[in-house]
Amino acid sequence: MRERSLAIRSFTDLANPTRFVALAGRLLPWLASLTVLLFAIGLTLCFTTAADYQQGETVRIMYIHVPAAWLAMMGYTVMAASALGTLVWRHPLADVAAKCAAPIGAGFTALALVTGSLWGKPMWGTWWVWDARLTSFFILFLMYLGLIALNRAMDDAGRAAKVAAVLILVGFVNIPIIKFSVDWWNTLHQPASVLRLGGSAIDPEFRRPLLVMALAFTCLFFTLHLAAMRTEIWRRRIAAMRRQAARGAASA
Amino acid sequence: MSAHLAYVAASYGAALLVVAGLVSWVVLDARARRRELQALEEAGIRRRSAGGGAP
Amino acid sequence: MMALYLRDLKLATRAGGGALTGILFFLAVVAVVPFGLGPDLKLLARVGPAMLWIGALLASLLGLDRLFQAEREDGALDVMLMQETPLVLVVFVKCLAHWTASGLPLVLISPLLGLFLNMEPAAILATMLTLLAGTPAITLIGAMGAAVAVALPRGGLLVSILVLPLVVPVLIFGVSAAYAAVEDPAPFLPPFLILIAISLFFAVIGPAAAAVALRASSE
Amino acid sequence: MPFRLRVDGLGASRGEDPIFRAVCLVLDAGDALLVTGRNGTGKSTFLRTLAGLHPADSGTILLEGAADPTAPVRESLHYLGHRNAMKRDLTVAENLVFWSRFSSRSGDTDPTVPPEAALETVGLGGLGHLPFGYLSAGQQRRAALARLLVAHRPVWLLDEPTAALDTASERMVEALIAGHRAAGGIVIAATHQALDVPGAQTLTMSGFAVPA
Repeated sequence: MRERSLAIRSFTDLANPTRFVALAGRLLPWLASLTVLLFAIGLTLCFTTAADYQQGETVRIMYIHVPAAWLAMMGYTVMAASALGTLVWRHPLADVAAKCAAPIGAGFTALALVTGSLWGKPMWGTWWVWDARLTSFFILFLMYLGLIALNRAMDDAGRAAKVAAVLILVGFVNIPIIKFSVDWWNTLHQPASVLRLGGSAIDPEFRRPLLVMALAFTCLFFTLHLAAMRTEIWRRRIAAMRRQAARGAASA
Repeated sequence: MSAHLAYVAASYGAALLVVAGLVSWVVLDARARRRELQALEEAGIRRRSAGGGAP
Repeated sequence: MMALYLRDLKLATRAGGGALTGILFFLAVVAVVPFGLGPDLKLLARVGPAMLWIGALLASLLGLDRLFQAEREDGALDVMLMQETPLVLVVFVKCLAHWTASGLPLVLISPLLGLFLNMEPAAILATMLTLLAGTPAITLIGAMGAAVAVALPRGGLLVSILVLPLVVPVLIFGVSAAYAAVEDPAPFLPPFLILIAISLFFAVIGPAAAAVALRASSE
Repeated sequence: MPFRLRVDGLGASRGEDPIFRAVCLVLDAGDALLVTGRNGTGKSTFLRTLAGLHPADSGTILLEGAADPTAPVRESLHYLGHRNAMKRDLTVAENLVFWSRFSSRSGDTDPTVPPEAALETVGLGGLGHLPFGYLSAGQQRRAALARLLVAHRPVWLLDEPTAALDTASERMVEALIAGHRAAGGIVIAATHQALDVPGAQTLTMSGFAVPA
């Protein structure tokens, strides 16, 4: 994902963890400031636009809920791309990227679920319905958590990465199947009714803050991801140095 | 409407909580790792690729 | 003893520990129920307390088999058997640490799952309370099973089979107390007090039995 | 307060098979005993029986002159088995601090070594911050030996203490044993390697019924 957003020259730089750490160090302050700026603009827009005549103030929840949901799906896409990078091109940073995207993606998925249920309570009168979209999202959340648990359970980072990559890709392939089956399950039990909400056209009045917020959240995602990747590289370096310390003491 | 405002406030609160949680996790983790790295380097342990002199 | 408690807590929460797995298992089990039953909110609300209880029961049995087996495999159990500290106390503290790491989180996330199952606030609160009172009993009973199966090479599943019949009373009183809070005629307090009594009873019996079993199984 | 470990007519069996019978021993403070013999002759079982981890068929084990005569003998023993009793996920220092706290006895007045110093003694100085799982097999064994130092026990039972150790570390084990004996302790070690323990009694296990 990120590779494309940077200059071609830096692709080789990216493959080298040391250069990546340096690059991340230079890039992070800019990304962080951009994120803060976008959030400032976005939040101002969120609260200055008019309330919807039908949904009232609750429409403002959408400005968080929808970007969070997009980011949750993008996070998994980033992980899937990284998993492909691990398995196919054996890119040394791909498994770092995959591992670090999981907690961030899980965070955004949780946010989407929470805001969704906070939106649903005044709109539908209940915190949670087993609607197809919500249910699929809940399954996505479980998949994220499972991956985090898998990453934590393995002490050998390299081996964990390959196994996790397989699981990520199987999950990715499985997403349409899950979506389809959940849709089928849902319509089997209850006709699509009240649960369809704001599906089609969004008033341009609401589109502007939504887009800015989506951009802000995307920047936030990449800032966090980059920082987490840098930390992960440090973590691996520490592990390598500790092993070396143990070996060094043995030869001494 | 005020009841609905509470839901809006709760959503933004939740967003703040999640974002703050993620940011503090990333920052604290980075700080802890950096400190460990410094401690190891002060103890005179060098990485093979960086040191070159190590056996 | 604090040292043992903190060590076990550290082991459970550090990389590879079982605490997170238990919570995820709980989440997954409860999340799968609506797929079996259908998304009928009324039906889900009715079976909610029972589902939460069964999910919590299975999730707390999940990591129990490692409670003593891990100690035995690396030889720490031998050293523990030789101390001045009574073995009963060691077992009790290990159970306490195990419950703190994997039982308490289940109790804490149960309200969230209650929302998924469309349960009423009163039912959610009652289920959480009964889980708080009942999950220690599951851990303490499970410790007996874990101690009995400690010497077996594949004890994992056996522990669950040994323990499940013994925890039936906990399940009965836990679920009935949770339902009593919602359905009017039945009183909440009697089954809840019995549940607490069971927990306290096994706080005494469980560690003692586990200690005997551990002594016997050391070759 | 001189004490003495007295073993009278000790016998044990595994299942139906007797492993050893009527072993009699007297070890005074500062004494050492080397248990030797081929594989499978019951060296480990003998040590485990002494440690109270294996049931004895017959005989008595007494520690005369112990601080609390009513306490079981096993509470005055350190047992180092084949396995190191350390958690891979904890650091070496965390492991040792735990055992030092866990093994400390009420009213203990005997000197104990702080974990850092104990690691220094076994040649692992400065490695306390590493997770135990990062260490090599020999280093792990040395860390396990450090456990003997962080809590005081008058009698050490060592089952193959030099397993996985190199020659230099074997010398270190010999020094540890000598130090413990000089401080008035008793050491019983099962080994098939030639350990240099001056003035040690020996017990050769031959598979069945060994006179001391």
